[in-house]
Amino acid sequence: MSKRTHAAFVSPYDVREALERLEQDGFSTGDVEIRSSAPLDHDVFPERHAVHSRMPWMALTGAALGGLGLFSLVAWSSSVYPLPTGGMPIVAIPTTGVITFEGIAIGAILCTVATVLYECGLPGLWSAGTGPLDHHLADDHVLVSVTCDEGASTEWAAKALETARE
Amino acid sequence: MTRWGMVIDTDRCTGCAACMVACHAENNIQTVGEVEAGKGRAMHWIRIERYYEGEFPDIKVRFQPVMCQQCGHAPCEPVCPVYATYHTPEGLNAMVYARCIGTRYCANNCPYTVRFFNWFSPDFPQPLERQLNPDVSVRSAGIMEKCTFCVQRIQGAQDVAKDEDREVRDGEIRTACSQSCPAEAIVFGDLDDPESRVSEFAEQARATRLLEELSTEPSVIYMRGGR
Amino acid sequence: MTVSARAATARSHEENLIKPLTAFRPKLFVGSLISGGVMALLFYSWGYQIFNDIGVAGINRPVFWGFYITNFVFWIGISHAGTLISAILRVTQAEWRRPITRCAEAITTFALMIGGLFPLIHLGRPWIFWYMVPIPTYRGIWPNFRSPLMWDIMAITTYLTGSLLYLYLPLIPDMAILRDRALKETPKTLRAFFFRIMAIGWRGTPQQWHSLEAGIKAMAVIIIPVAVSVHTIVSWDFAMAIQPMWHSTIFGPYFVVGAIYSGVAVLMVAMYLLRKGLGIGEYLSDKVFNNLGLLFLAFALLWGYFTFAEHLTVWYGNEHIERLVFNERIFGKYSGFFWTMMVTNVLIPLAILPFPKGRKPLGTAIVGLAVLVGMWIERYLIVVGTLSYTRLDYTVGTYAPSWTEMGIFVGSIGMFLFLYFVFVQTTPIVSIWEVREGHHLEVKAQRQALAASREEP
Amino acid sequence: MRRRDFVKASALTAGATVIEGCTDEEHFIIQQVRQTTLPGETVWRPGVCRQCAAGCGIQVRVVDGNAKKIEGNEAHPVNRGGVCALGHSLLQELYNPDRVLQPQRLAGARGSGSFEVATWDDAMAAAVQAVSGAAPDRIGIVARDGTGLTGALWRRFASALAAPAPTFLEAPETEVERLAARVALGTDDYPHFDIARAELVLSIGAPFADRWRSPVHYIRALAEMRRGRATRRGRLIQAEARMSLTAANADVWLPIQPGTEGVLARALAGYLLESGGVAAPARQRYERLFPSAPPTLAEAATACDIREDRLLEVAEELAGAENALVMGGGSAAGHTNGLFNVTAALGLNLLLGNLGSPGGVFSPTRVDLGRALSSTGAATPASRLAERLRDGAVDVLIVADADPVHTLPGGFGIADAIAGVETVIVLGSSLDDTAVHADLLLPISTELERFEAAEPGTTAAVAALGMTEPVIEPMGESRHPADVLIALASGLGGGVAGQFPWSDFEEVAEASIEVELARLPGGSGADASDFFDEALERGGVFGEGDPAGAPPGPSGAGPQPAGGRFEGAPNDYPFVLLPFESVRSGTGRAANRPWMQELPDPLSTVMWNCWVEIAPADAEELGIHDQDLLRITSPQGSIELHAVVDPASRPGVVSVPLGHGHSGNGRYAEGRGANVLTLVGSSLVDGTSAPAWAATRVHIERLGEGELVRFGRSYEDMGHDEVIPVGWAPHEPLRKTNPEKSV
Repeated sequence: MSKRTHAAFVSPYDVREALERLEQDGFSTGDVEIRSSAPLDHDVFPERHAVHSRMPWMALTGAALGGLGLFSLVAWSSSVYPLPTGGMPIVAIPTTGVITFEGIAIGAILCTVATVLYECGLPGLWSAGTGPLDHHLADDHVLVSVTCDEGASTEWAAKALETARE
Repeated sequence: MTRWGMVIDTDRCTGCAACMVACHAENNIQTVGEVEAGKGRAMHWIRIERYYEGEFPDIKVRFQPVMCQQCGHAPCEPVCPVYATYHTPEGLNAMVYARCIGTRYCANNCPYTVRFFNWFSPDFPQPLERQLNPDVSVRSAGIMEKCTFCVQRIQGAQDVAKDEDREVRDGEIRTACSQSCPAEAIVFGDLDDPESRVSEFAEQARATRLLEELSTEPSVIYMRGGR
Repeated sequence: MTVSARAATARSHEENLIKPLTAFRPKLFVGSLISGGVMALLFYSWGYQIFNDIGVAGINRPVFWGFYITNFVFWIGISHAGTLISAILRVTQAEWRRPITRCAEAITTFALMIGGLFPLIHLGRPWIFWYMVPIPTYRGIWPNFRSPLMWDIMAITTYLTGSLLYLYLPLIPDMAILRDRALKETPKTLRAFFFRIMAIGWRGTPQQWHSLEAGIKAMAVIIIPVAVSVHTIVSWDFAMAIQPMWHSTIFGPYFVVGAIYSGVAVLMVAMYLLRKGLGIGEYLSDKVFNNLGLLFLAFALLWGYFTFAEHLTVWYGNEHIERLVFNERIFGKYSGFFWTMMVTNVLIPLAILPFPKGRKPLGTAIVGLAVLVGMWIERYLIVVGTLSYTRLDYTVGTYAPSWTEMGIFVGSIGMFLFLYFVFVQTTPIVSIWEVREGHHLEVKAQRQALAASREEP
Repeated sequence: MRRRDFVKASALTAGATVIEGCTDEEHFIIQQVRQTTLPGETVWRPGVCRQCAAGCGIQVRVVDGNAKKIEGNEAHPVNRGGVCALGHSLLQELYNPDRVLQPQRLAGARGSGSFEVATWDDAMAAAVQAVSGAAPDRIGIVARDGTGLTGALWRRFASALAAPAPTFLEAPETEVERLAARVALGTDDYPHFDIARAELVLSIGAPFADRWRSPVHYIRALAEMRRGRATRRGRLIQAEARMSLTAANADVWLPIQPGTEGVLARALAGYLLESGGVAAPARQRYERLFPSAPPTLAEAATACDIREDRLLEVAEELAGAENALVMGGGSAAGHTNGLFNVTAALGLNLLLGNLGSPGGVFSPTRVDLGRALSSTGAATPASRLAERLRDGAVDVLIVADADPVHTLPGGFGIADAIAGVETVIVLGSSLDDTAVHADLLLPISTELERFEAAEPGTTAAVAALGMTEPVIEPMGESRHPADVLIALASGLGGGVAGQFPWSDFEEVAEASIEVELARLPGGSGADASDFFDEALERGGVFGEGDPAGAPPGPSGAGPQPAGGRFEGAPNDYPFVLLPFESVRSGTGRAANRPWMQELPDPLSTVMWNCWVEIAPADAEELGIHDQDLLRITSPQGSIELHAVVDPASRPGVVSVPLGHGHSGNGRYAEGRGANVLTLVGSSLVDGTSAPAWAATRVHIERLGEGELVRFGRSYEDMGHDEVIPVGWAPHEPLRKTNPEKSV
């Protein structure tokens, strides 16, 4: 059974102080969750809070898959029921090219979105909106919640956040 | 290999329009009535184009029957998204009514303007429908149609030939227009058969084709007039 | 001005923004009712056409395409307003984009929905439109991918999917904001539920922000070529046909430019109305109008150039049938349309946009309207003007739209307005978080400046 | 069962059918149509087309007892496998939705067009009563044409009744052309012109590629003349005021002043005589025909309003040609001086010395099967009948398969006069302009549903007699007009019935053939009944080989040279009116057939309507634009029509197609356009009893804008770029650029 302590900050710079104090008090980044209603400038945080994304690579993969998929669909479907028109080849590369391009695009788009959702752990419909201070998010505050062990250093955490608050 | 073709001698054609009615009778083409015809929706798979040349009194009139040219490289074919029109091995520019969804793109892309669209379903008041040709389907609204070189006659003749275990003879197949033409200005046959009448005509100096510059490779050959 | 004070004003602005979503706005309600009624006209007319056959439209032989295709191109063109513009601005990281991206992207999505409707409306047998969809069926026959119409389907599907997602991704955090508010103020309401669903559990952790922004960037990069391809392909519907003044290599870029041109036009009008109607002038500031006005001007010039190039080549080439269409367009039957178009698309913009005074909301909105009219005429000229004349001079065509076609056209406008009204009442028309981000960046800049000045002595 | 057996069988029932009524009707008919087909199987049955006087031989495709398609009978010397537009549309007369299929008795006022259905018995009884009740000399009979058996039967009927001879509604110019041929060439009918083998054909007024006389026959001949021989291409010169379809196909067109055709012909004769290429006997024959000195080309040029050099060219070509021939007729025969015009035209052949030589003129080959039935070739001219009607000298009028109200000039006043007739009995298949005035309307079958034995109205190279059994079962209760006549006669009883011993028309035909067997091609020494059956298999009896028999030459002096007179003073009525037969409307018979209504006229491309062709110059002067609504007024009356500005129209001449403006006649025909004949007066061609239908002047005023349904471009549309189709000028389009439209 663990407890959570929440604090809402107006300015990201106060958040930074708080985080530093928490660190000094030996809280690991895993115990601390930062939430904001607008992207925070990353130099606000110490190194260990830095994040990363696989985005461009996923997009490229999607593009490759989509393009290949549509090309093979066109090539296959025209040859299983070959009907000559206007003296063109059954699988006409120029026309197939157009379709393939759209395949690349749609592949990339879908894969990008999928990646975003995956990396953000969305959709998580019922996990959200539980914190008592959530509405502060709407007011452009930054929320910091700390998870700490049974009984133990709650007040430490609280103090750390308090001190940062002034 | 056969490649069906047609020769039209513009010097024989007098513009009597018998072919137009023959075509209506053979192919169950609907008549649309005055109002629709006024909107430019009259259907004549074959038409007699009339051109004036010069000024009175030295004015000359030219007649030119025009139907689907059954192009070798038909512009109408590739633009159809559903293969409703495509090229048969015998060189016909086939129109598959059942597939047509009515985008009308083919008609737009036909430089000869020989494609006709069923804007409404046809009406054959009793007992006119007793005349309808059982070998040809009646087209409903939303379907594109055009000259088929009387494909039902071609197939009929081929069946007969098959039963008698022989090739189709030259001149055995006659399209409705060519059969009724009083002037015998229209000849139908196999352009790939060097012996056929159409091939003979095609080699003459008078032979020419419509809008050759578009390189649509029409299968209809016109014999230039001498007037 | 202190940080907190600035924050306070920002809050109050945001309140304006959120009001239409929380409070009942009679104006908007009536607006949606009326536009909804007009939209009904579209579906009535379409139904009428389906039951009485395509012949109730005015199209004929040889003018096989008319109003429907004109409107198709027109709406697809408009759809190039948002996504493309916002994408370009995002990629170039233009700061002033923040307030306009969303209302622009909304235009794209709705225009695209409507535009995509018209090819179906124009079919002779719409009930079997699925013959064009590449799915395995009992028919065993697949669509003909050589046909530009198939390219259309592919491109429009891609673009619509892309635009929808591209509109939604940046919407998630805002929905989260609204959710958090709603859960405090009015929990257990439909609105709260709606926001909750729309926010799909967004928390706003740094990781989420990072992925989201990366995703938006990637989408922006992908969507630009897609948008270009869409209108290029629409132009190819014409350019692939060997018809006079269609069969032109310039058509791709020409149409893309025209599309963006008409897109910006709609954006201008829409922004003007939003600013007036919602009183959010602090977001859609004169600066924004001014910048967009410059973009608008650029496209006016581009379009004029393309139009000239197109017609010059035709006139110079002097090929018989092309000249026939050309003459009819410029001196003959269609000259009225043509010259109106030149006035609305070149004269009026060049008379207003070059001057800073002209690039105020009203001025740009007026130009926007004019250009809309002009661009519609352009498409009409291209479709009908060409089809009226045939290579074998014997056949000649005329075209007059029927009431069905008129009804469907008007109805489509109603549909667009309706969708937009609904959108304004369900989502913040300006992206809240992006604006906030903007503020943060400003604050940061200030602090750095401050720090620098401290070190001075 | 074989034909012969059932003729006996039907002989028993046939009389009964009339007297006892329709009980045996189906039985009777089923026996007439031979049962051959499997379901869905196609059978080709020979037939005869009676849509016009030409009488082409046809083959009819029958599937499941329905006629599907008409093709030409290649064995028939007239059309050799060709069919014209009108012939094809016969199917839509057969299956016309507005066709009358039961006997109708008038219910309500005369001309109100309201009828009630009657049984054949009652109808025939009424007819018999009416005819027997009337004084013989107060009976009028109108039938379609005098040639062939049916005509002969009507003659026989009239003489048996001691009534005035029947009136036959043949094309008005036919009589003039017949007389002219008699005078100029000594033939008893219009001769056979061997166009196919000629090298130059000069046609003075004869529109032989239009609907004139025997269109299919002549079109085929024209094509053969042009391209039938490897050696050289024949040429056609057309001298005619209107750009007819024939003129449109001519190598040279002389748009001469209407009414001056004779002058042209005489002047050409003068040139030939002077050129010295004419043999003495030919010269003598010609001078017997025309003793007076011919006019010079210069005089002709002024009279005809043609440049003299063009006349000279024609004259030289005529003199130089290997074997040339000259035809005359059509509008040339429609003027008051028509007889002179055509005689002068045909006379030229004497100087060309082509009588009986290949590519020349041959005497007609007429079988005249009906001569045994009625010795007298007597007939009452339409003009005379009109007089009698106007004088109220007719109590009972019998109209068989004809529409006098529509097809006779308005000047004859039939429409009004017919109201004064006590009883009008119409044998017809539609409620046409005459039938609406009927007291009794008896439905008759089309040529596809009845036994036919028809001679071509214009003789081909060899003798021909088209014969056919019913191709399909008659629709409804329609009957063979001749059968109705026979029934009527036997109903009258007494001497009349005695004159008509046959049960039905087939028997008449068989009997006549047995009589004339020896004179029929391949008939001599043949067994009559086998001959009969074979003929039916073949679709008739046809002669073979090349034409033979030279016309004897002029019997005496021809008519005095005269100019054409026109009704109406030139000041009040500035335009000469030329009615003509368009391939799409003919004389109005096809008006209720959608195929024909939607068929564009080859020249004006008009569909579904009537029009007036006017020269651009005249149109400009009157401020008329294409499609405008005009009122055309003649001394006789006035009609309203839409303008077709026609670049090929001769200024001062306007042309209007015949066959429009039906008061009734069905859904497709009703109220379309106007009947041009209402403008034509009562004047006759001098020396004949034929109406001068091309001798009217009209006045034109513009009523306002209008709309005309066209398939192709109008002349005014062609303002900018006119391209001569590739078929004619491969890559060199002819440009008609008008300045303000070029950049």
